[in-house]
Amino acid sequence: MTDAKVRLKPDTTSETNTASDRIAPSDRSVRLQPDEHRTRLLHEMIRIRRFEEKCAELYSAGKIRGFLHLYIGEEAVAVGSMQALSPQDAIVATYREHGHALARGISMNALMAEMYGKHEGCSRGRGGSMHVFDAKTRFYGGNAIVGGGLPLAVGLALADALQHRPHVTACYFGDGAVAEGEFHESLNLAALWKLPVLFLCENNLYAMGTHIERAQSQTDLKAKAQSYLIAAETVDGMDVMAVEVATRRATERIRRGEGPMFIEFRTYRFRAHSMFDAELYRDKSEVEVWKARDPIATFSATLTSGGQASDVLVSAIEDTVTEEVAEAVAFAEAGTWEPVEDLLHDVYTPAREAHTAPAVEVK
Amino acid sequence: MTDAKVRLKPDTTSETNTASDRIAPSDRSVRLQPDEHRTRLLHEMIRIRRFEEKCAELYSAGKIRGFLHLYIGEEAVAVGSMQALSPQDAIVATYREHGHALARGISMNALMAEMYGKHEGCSRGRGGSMHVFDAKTRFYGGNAIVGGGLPLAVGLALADALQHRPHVTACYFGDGAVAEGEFHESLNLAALWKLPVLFLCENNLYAMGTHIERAQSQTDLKAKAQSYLIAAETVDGMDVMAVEVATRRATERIRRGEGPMFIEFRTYRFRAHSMFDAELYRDKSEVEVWKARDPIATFSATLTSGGQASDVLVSAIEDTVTEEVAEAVAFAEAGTWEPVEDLLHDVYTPAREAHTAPAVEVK
Amino acid sequence: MITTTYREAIRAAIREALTKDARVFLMGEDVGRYGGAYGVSKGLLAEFGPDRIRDTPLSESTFVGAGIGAALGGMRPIVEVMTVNFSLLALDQIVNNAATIRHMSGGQFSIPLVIRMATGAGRQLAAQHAHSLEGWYAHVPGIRVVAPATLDDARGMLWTALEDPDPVLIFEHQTLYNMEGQLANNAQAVDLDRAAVRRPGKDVSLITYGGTLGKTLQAAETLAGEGIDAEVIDLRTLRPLDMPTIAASVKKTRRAVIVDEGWRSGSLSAEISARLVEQHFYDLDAPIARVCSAEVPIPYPKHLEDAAIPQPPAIIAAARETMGRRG
Amino acid sequence: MITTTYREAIRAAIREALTKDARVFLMGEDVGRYGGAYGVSKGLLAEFGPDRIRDTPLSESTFVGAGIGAALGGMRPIVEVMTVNFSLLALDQIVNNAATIRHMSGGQFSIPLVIRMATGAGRQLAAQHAHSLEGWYAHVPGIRVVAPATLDDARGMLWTALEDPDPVLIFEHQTLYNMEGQLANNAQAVDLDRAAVRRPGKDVSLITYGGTLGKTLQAAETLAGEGIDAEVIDLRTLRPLDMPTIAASVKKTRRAVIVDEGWRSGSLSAEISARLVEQHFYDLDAPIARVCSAEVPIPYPKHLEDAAIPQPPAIIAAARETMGRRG
Ligand SMILES: Cc1ncc(C[n+]2csc(CCOP(=O)(O)OP(=O)(O)O)c2C)c(N)n1
Ligand SMILES: Cc1ncc(C[n+]2csc(CCOP(=O)(O)OP(=O)(O)O)c2C)c(N)n1
Ligand SMILES: [Mg+2]
Ligand SMILES: [Mg+2]
Repeated sequence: MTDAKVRLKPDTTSETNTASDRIAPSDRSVRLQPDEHRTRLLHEMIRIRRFEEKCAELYSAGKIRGFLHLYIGEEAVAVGSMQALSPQDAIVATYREHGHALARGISMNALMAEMYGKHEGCSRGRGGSMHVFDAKTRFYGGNAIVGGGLPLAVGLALADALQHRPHVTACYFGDGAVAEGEFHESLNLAALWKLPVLFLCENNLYAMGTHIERAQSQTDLKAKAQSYLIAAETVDGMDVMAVEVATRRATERIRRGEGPMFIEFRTYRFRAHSMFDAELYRDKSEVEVWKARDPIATFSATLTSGGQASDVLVSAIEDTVTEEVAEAVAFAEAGTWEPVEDLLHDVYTPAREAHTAPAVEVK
Repeated sequence: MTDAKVRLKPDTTSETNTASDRIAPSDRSVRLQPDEHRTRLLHEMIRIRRFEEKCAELYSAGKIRGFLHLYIGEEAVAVGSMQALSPQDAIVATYREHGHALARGISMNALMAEMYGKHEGCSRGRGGSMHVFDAKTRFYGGNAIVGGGLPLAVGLALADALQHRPHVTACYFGDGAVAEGEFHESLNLAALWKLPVLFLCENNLYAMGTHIERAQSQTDLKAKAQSYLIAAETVDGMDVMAVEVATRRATERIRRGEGPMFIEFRTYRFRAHSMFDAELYRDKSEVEVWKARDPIATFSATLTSGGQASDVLVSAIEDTVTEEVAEAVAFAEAGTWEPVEDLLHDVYTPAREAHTAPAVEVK
Repeated sequence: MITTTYREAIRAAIREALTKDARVFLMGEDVGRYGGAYGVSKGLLAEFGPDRIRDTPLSESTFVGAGIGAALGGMRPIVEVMTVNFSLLALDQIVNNAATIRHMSGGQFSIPLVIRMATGAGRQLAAQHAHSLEGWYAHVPGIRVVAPATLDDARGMLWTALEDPDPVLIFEHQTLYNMEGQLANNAQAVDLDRAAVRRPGKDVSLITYGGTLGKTLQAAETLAGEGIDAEVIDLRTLRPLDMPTIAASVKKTRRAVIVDEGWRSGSLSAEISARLVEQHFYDLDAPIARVCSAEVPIPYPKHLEDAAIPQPPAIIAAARETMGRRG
Repeated sequence: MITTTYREAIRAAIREALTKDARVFLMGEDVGRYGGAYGVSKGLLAEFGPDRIRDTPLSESTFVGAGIGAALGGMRPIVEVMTVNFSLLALDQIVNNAATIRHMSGGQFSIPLVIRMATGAGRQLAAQHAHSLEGWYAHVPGIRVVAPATLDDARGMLWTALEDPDPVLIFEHQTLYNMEGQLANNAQAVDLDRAAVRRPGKDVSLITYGGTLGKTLQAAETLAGEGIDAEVIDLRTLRPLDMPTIAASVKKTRRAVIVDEGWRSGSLSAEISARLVEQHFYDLDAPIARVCSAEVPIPYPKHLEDAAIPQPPAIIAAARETMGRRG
């Protein structure tokens, strides 16, 4: 990577994920320009981190409202796993989806405008932080109902399967969602019908203030997936390369037609659940222990100490990102409010498909 | 058993289940008057069988209406398992609950009157076949929503636990219910809170017309329970003694405070799912194979060949049951229709508890 | 013309849709091997195979949600939920996803999903199988709700629903499946937008839909014998309501009785009444009357079930009272 | 008198109930360590311990169903569902079990269960967190539905609800938790049966509840400045509706505006309108008006959210129109 100003986003136009700036899908290790790839991973994580730090600021300033759930600390999961997905794959995420949106290639401008509720936002401002959608990148939300995305993912995969498309649907959800009935129903259905769903559980140990020990009788979540005969793995979610490698292995397996797969990423959120959370339920010391494993700091240290990146490069990335975030804020600020007269837009689809009356005999 | 006319029902008044006509709970094998106990099991199964055969007839005659789900073929499960439950234990069943109701000690008269919808029925006629309730025996339904009883069972067990009562809540449900989200949520909660719930899965291989192979990715249902760290066992549901022994073991374990337990009974329904079912989904031959394992015929044969019962005794039981069923029909026929003016009864409870206005300071 | 049943008419509509559009598939509990809880899909598995006639496990929330996902992914799913009672398990998916995704995504995604379910009482199925909750669904923006009450609508609404880019819920009253009648050989898709005048009349408008249309027509005949000429409106579409057709009738008759099998309080009948008062207060010569279900979970015994739901005598009495006549 | 908030008033009510009755416990997501999504139960875990302040896993259907079971087993559970939106996941338990078991059992079992949930818009939480579905619940026989709109009711309704042998749903509007005001030191349990006249007036009845009471009172003040003396009724109980209080007001004013944050079609406002027409048609001098939410999932941006839900100007305009005046 020579020009840190190049924005490294997933290629959303290429047919497969073998574009030169990505790892060949058949290779578990980094083959093509490994340094560049690793630097890209770092860059992507930093983009998310700085974007969200800005969002927290903007929230305090009253520019962003509603609920805001930061992903800070968990960036390696979205960034690493997205590397293994092709542009044709489908994504289903949660209300904590800024990282996924950015890593998937939704522009920071459109995302920031959405945070503001501006018409230029990726969901035209209607959704806000919890409801990021993007048709171009097959990003099907953003879902503020815990567990609510899992059935959608099963259905998206079913649609791909029925249409003989070799795509994977990646479904992100938290450890909290595992307790919901829809988790059970969705894993069973995906396994029963051998659908190409990749279940990606972001186990950050807490559902709001509830530690997994107080929510699950069995805290080894992969054991749950296995009870549906779904292949499952637990991966260090603070290690972006480990995340990428595991996800790549999983998508390959799924593309071979071996049915769904489940990965539990062990991760941690450094910030409060949302901006309203006083964090009464955990010790600061616990947070500090995890912060020592900050996916950005550790990966950056690995790269610099291993010589794959220099401090200069890292600070160039930071500069690029600072600029990108500033641009996104400017874009959002300059954005427009949808006219109130349009309030009833987008409840129904304006035009129905051409209606061709059938003339088939009743048997 | 010398007088076949003695109705052998669970003793609903004794404090524990050590009444002389029951097996001591601490004993896995039959100790007290084993022949009498075994004959009682046979008697109970025959009562259920003949009661339901009569119901089928009455359905055709238009005396019983709505949905009617027969338990024929599965009698060993209800009869065997009920032996291990004390009168203070709670029962939650499904719409296929005539067997459980009779084995639990709800009088055949009251049950038959309920089938008719007569005011003398155990649910005063309001519920019908699918909604058998009985406060005296802690029989909490009868639930026509598949899976709908599981959360209730968890709550009943919670109430017992909070009140330091040593009771077990026995929750019966089918293999089909295992696919519902509530199964997952309820097993998790019971396990997490170590509640005294005995999950009794009646795996008769079908949910309506859907074979378990087409409903579950993992058809070994005990593996599912184990994924919540719930102790689980699979038992031959066509063998009444095996059912009793396993259930007794489970209730003892639960009473020791070791949390919930799960038993899968492998059984089969000989009849259609309901009276509307054309049974397009299974071969007659499959049914015949299972009929060869008829729990009544096989147990009766064991008893007679083993000398614990004679053909004379068996036919005495049949006579008693014939009489009991006839009496129940007569009782139901003689029953009354609740006046139409009472239509709105039992929607709300007439009197509220005495209202004592509190005078506590707001802090 | 052919003689057929409501059940067969729906089956013919499903078969036609499967034949005409490769994106269409049917999914639900026991729609395949069993042939459908109400026998609607009997034979379709053999004809179309298990990819297109999909038996699901008992998991309403997920197979309805999967229908939403499949619609997002380019398919045209028909999801059958056995009865509206069980659909409560899937309500989160219907209300929080199907009805909102178009909006939350700023119009990027539509959900061309059809959900069919049985509704209503009349078969002594008691309090967990007999309710009429279609009025609830009609409260929710983002979905369309229809109720075929005739063979033509049973035959014709499905295709139009499948052409709709947004979720359409079709409510089939349990007691109608065996209804027999005549249908044109070339019966076609029908609109989903308009209420229908099933019996013209000039004295009072009887407004109903679904399972109570037959009873209302029966009541109208009796009323005719008494010199009261009732107009019977079949709503057909519960959301959106076709107010112009309803209003035209009421402007003519100046009297309205709404017949609705939902529990009276908060039923769809209330909405119709409220709208008529808002928009046509000065056209009304008498209070609007409603004949609805009693406020009780449906009881099992026939005499109590009958008493709990709308019946012709109550409709007749309400119409008479609206005309200023006492029974 | 003390100065307190709606949130604290509810907390005080819960604390009192836990203190007075050993059978009472609180259960729900994050009611313990977190202190409640809206901070209502902060401190209670430390005070009462984990047996009585029970954090549940995310599994709405089961912990609500477990509340029903625990009530059957002799306890007096208070179940908190974070918001009405999530309660859709538990709707089967509420409608098919809580509301029907008494009936299906022929009166053998009652379910003395209290379910509390937050409802309503106003905090820019968008389409999956901002709906007002209490009107839906008010449709269901077998349950009682109440909505505290004042500190007194926040403080006093819970105990009365716990004394009720049947399930009571308490809806707390999201925007009220921070509402500050005065409460008597010895604030007591209050009835759950009667609507309250919050502002007497003679020209028009403004009928509302919950989160829109404040806006309606505001509108009434503005109207007073224009010489329109509005009476403001706070329903308090949504099921059963206290028709005598409503009717007495409307008989006096002969005009009614109903303000309801539910989506207009099929909202509770429709039921009130329909009943007034059925019973008081000849007492009305003008069409009944309704001010409700627009038929759109609640959008995120403030200006659109504001436009989607009832606001004082719309209430004022409706009242004026009812009085025959144009704005
Ligand atoms: C069905 C439902 N119940 C409750 C909530 C409130 N809620 C929002 S996020 C959350 C915690 C979810 O935890 P987890 O799945 O672990 O995801 P995380 O927030 O940790 O990423 C809760 C309880 C909700 N949005 N939806
Ligand atoms: C939630 C729900 N979905 C569907 C039904 C319709 N239904 C009634 S029984 C049944 C099959 C249940 O099978 P299983 O749990 O195995 O019990 P079995 O009938 O075999 O005893 C179905 C699908 C229902 N009653 N409730
Ligand atoms: Mg989490
Ligand atoms: Mg079964």
